[in-house]
Amino acid sequence: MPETIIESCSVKRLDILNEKGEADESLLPPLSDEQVKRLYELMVQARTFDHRALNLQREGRIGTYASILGQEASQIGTVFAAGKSDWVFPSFRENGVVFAKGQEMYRILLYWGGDERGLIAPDDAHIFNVSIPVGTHILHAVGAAMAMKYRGDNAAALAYFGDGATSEGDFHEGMNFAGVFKAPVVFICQNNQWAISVPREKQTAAKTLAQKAFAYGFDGIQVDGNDVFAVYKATKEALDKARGGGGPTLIECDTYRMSDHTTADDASRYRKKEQVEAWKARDPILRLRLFMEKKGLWNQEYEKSVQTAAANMVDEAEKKAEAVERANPSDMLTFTFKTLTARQEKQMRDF
Amino acid sequence: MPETIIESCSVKRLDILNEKGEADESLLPPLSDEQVKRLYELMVQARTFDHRALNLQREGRIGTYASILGQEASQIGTVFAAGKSDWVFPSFRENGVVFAKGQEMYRILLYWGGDERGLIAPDDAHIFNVSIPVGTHILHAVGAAMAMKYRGDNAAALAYFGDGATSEGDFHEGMNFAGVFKAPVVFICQNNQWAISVPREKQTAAKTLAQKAFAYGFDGIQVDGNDVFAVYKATKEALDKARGGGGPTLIECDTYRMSDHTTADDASRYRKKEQVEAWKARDPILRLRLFMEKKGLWNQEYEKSVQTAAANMVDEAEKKAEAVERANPSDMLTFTFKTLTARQEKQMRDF
Amino acid sequence: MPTMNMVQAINLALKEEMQRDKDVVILGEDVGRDGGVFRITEGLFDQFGPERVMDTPLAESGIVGTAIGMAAYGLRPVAEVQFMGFIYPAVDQIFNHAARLRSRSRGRYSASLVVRTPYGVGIKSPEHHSESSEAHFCHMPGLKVVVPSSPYNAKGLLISSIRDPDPVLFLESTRLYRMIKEEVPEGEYTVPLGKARVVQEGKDVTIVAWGSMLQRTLQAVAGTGAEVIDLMTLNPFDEETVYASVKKTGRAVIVQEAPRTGGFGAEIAASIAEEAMLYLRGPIVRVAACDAVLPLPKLEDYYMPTAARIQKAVEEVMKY
Amino acid sequence: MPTMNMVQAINLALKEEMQRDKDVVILGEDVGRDGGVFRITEGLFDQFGPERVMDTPLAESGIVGTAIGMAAYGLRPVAEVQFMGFIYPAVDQIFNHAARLRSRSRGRYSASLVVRTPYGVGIKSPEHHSESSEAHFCHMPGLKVVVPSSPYNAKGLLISSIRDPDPVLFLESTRLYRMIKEEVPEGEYTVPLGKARVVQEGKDVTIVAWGSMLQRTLQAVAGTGAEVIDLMTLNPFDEETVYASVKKTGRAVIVQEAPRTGGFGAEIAASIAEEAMLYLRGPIVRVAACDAVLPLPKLEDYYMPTAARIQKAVEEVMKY
Ligand SMILES: Cc1ncc(C[n+]2csc(CCOP(=O)(O)OP(=O)(O)O)c2C)c(N)n1
Ligand SMILES: Cc1ncc(C[n+]2csc(CCOP(=O)(O)OP(=O)(O)O)c2C)c(N)n1
Ligand SMILES: [Mg+2]
Ligand SMILES: [Mg+2]
Repeated sequence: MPETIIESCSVKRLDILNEKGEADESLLPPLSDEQVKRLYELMVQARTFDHRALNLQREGRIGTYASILGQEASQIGTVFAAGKSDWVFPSFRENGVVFAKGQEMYRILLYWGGDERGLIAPDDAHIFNVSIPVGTHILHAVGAAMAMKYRGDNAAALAYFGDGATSEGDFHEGMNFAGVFKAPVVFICQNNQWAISVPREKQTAAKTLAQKAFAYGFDGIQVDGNDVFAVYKATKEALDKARGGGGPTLIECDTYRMSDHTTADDASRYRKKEQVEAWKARDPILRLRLFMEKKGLWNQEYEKSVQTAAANMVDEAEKKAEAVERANPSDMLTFTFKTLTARQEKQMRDF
Repeated sequence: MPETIIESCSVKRLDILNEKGEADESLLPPLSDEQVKRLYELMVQARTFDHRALNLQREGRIGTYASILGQEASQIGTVFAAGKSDWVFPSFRENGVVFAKGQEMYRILLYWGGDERGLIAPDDAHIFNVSIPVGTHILHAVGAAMAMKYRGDNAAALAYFGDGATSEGDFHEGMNFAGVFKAPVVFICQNNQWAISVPREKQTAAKTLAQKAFAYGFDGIQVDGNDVFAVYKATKEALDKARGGGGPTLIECDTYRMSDHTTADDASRYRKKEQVEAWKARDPILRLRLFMEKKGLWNQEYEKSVQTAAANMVDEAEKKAEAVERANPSDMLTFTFKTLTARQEKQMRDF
Repeated sequence: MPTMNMVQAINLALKEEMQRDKDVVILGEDVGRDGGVFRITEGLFDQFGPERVMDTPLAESGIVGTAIGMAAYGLRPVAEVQFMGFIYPAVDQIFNHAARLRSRSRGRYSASLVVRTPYGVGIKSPEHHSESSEAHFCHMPGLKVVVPSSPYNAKGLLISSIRDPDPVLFLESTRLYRMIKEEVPEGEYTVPLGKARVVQEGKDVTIVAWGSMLQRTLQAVAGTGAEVIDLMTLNPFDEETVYASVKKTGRAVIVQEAPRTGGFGAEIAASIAEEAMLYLRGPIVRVAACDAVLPLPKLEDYYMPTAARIQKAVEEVMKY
Repeated sequence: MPTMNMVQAINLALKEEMQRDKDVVILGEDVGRDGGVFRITEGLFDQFGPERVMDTPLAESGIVGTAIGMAAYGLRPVAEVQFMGFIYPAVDQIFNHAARLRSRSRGRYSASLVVRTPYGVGIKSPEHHSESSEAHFCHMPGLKVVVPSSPYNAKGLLISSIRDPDPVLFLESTRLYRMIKEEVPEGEYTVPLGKARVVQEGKDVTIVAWGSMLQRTLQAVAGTGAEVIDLMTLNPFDEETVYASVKKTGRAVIVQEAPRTGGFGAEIAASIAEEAMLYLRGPIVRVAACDAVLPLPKLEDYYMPTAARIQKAVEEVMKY
């Protein structure tokens, strides 16, 4: 009985659209021109929002903010593949995801402005609270997916997190529960190469994050996270598989955090300009534009209209957010329990 | 740019000694006859101790006890490969491991009898406290290994845990730290197929536990956990690699818990006799005996001498344990901090 | 009316709530075929199947974290943590998420779930199997903490907890599991959360206790003029009942199983010292475990409050 | 003597201890090249290298758990948890292992390590970045809890904590980090653990505070007859100093940043009500945050105790 091989796995990577805007037609997902345009417009809107939020923070009109610059394809491509009944479980950096899933933009600004009302999502949008404690919400996504399965709903959960989150115990426990209960959940790991100042290679000795799925008995795949077609295709297939009872999938979106970690961070302390420059060339919006231009779906005035529409949308959101009257201090007591305790009623008088 | 394979892994299994006592000579580790006998004697002593402890519990002379019956090869084979300077980090089921590493047997009885003094290990034995919270001590082993590396000591740490422990967040965080810091640690997972009433296949959807190492960028291997030669060989190689700066290894010992989970458990509620019977045939001690018989290392009177020696050893331990005078109640205060707090001094008067 | 012990009463509450409401599901380690290490979920796996009585992998944060997701989706999960000494890995999910979900989303979501766990010294179990850590959880707004002291209130309180719109930590004393039998009605009844009960009336001294310490207190002061209050819910606790009694007796003793410093008894004492001070004749005395790491079984009897120490405390306050 | 803020003082303490003792190592998230999100470890990575200033993966239980292993092996790790709101995943390692290691092994092993973490409201940071959860950790025998209130005692207390043979949780108020500058000696000095200091002498009322609340208290009662005590160490706290003052003033107010119910102020009040009751003229009043989930920045000023509420509490006790 010599040494025998009893199990093996291989990790796939999917690339469809390159930096020059050239696509591998054989892999291109079946998207109508309208859908492609919609993807482009959502990505532009997400970036426009992000840019504005950074300015508002500088002006002191909102608090610390986490930019999504460079991750638009990973965020919009994944959520675009989701159906209405699917749920998203965002981390703090999913501004593009929650907006594309139906969260009102002004509420996203409210949240970063330090107001809980920014987390109130529309009833039918199926957006869970943003989670700040890294990795913890992965378990909520898995639990919700288990509930979907229990109820026989035709829905799946998308859990969003970063490369750093894969080091947390909750990532492990969530992935393992998902595998054991074959929960309809898709794990979207936006590997933006950094966890604040810690580079991807110091986060784990594994060559890829996708391969971590093998430890839980289901598939993991790495996609070019700046390639919206690859991101969309992988997510669509994973969601269909999940809803069909095929269990979970881990998707590693290979992307890059172009900004500082948050407005409270200074990335120049720990990473080289060269690296950032190199990734500029891989911009997710630029390459989609080049692709659309080739297909005759993009021209200057289309660009102008898209930019103006996005700017107006963000203007609206900003106005609406600033128009919201200050919250009542007593709200913090009112919403702690369903009903106030005797002690809390006394404390109400302090306001 | 079609789909590409960017990483792959395969999981090896090592079998050397089969149930008939036949060994694959090409894989047999270089052990002297004396060493083979020593392995056998240690396994018999471990089983004799285990048997006695179960009786003492039945007679109410010690508390709840966790039996190692069936896991003797996994416990003795691994620790036999360890050097004096190597540290072991045991879970609650490592009675064989800690005894073979140098813990006085009577202390093991003291511990199960509910006396902290049972955890005092000899200075040079390098045995860490038994850990009851499942999986938590994996991190201590990794931290100690990081310290060994920092100090440049020629030593490694062995972390012992079960199949169930692989589901805990601390297992994940420990494995990941070990990979990132290339810590000199060997992870010994005794997969005894059960975590109390939860069977291995419900613990994780992964086909093997060994493959989980791939998620952390280092090697995992499965060995026949009832084959003391395979267990020893894999551990020896992993320890040499660790001390040589090669980083961690995960070893899955494929074995079986022949007894109830503990004396507080009734396994007949959740598992079939047939399964237990099937594993009886794979007994780790029996097959080593058959091997030794073929080699002329075993005969009836040798067996008798080994059994008597083991019985005497356990008699001694039992006498010594029962002779230990009752601990002073104030010990619980004395050892909480290095020095008593003012409040604790007051509380001393309550005794 | 059938008489039963606390194990049977809790099992009955779970069974009846699961029959009543398909959204009630159970998850935890060994809660399925094995029926739980204390047999609390005995028979439920066979009756309701693996979809509603889920044996989970060995991961406490995973158990509570997935339960939060289930609750957010609309289920009413009852999660079991096998022993309170193993609840710590789930503290992050309980504190940072379960307790905050409603507030963070301004009512949009809530985590109406129950986390059940056996607690306390007294069955000579191994290390980490005897904790009484209730105080940690009473300092987390948004989380309710319930501790039954008898089979009857255990059933009624658990039903209330399962139906409560907010997360509830439900603590079950292992010492009480099989100690007391009493009449427990079949079928639905509830014992309200947030209300204490006066178990023994008296004029001399108010003794506040909960869970495992109630029985011990009753043994210690049976037939005396002590008034004994069983809090039952620790957070929010029934201030009115406590203050009313202290104002009547002018003396207060608090009995807790946990180590003295920072235990929940401190909150009761501090509240009395703030709200009923002018009625007090003398010191408020706490009877508690000593400030030591919880010992292994050989010393555990010296660790926790005894009837003698409760009596001593009463004598002390009666001096005033 | 150089004047510095708390960030500089803590950084200096770390640097000097690392120079003194090769066994002192630092680990945590972003403590290396980045120097920590508050720059506490600035410059240490360059001076001592990656072997002694370790950027870890993003895992709090991993950080504290490996630190325990290092300590057991003989090192003196100083672990950083980036914010107190993220310490909960490490609670199991702190409670079940760090605090118990000495007792479980009857002195054979011990976990002499420091867990540093920034705490408290006041820098308008996002959710989970403003907790003040000290009370949980003061109810764990075997663990010491230290909270400096100024640069000078921050340095002296941290040096004592690093050299202490037992595990220490070291809490740093983010509001204080850059608020106060004072003279801090270069070189070695220690401030003993377990000792409080009387910051303002007075005869009228004893006010007990710690960490971030000390400054606020001093502002509130400057120039009055209030005696202000800075606990500095919460567990074990300096009972003698507190009781002596209360016996002198006959009145007590406790100020804590955390929510009222179950906070550490309850332990102080309960201890006074037990040990100094007969000297009290009236109620012991606690000034604390309300029993609400910690709000986002827009409401945080309404949440925590204000100077006005501290003054109101003093007026109240002065009625007696
Ligand atoms: C449990 C926990 N620990 C620490 C932090 C502080 N923190 C916020 S974001 C972050 C890095 C996250 O990195 P990653 O998961 O890659 O997500 P990214 O920020 O890159 O999107 C850290 C350490 C936190 N929010 N939660
Ligand atoms: C954190 C934690 N949760 C639960 C328990 C209760 N418990 C003790 S042993 C055990 C099963 C362990 O299974 P495994 O890891 O396979 O080890 P084995 O008992 O089979 O040796 C459980 C759930 C515990 N000790 N620690
Ligand atoms: Mg990242
Ligand atoms: Mg097992």
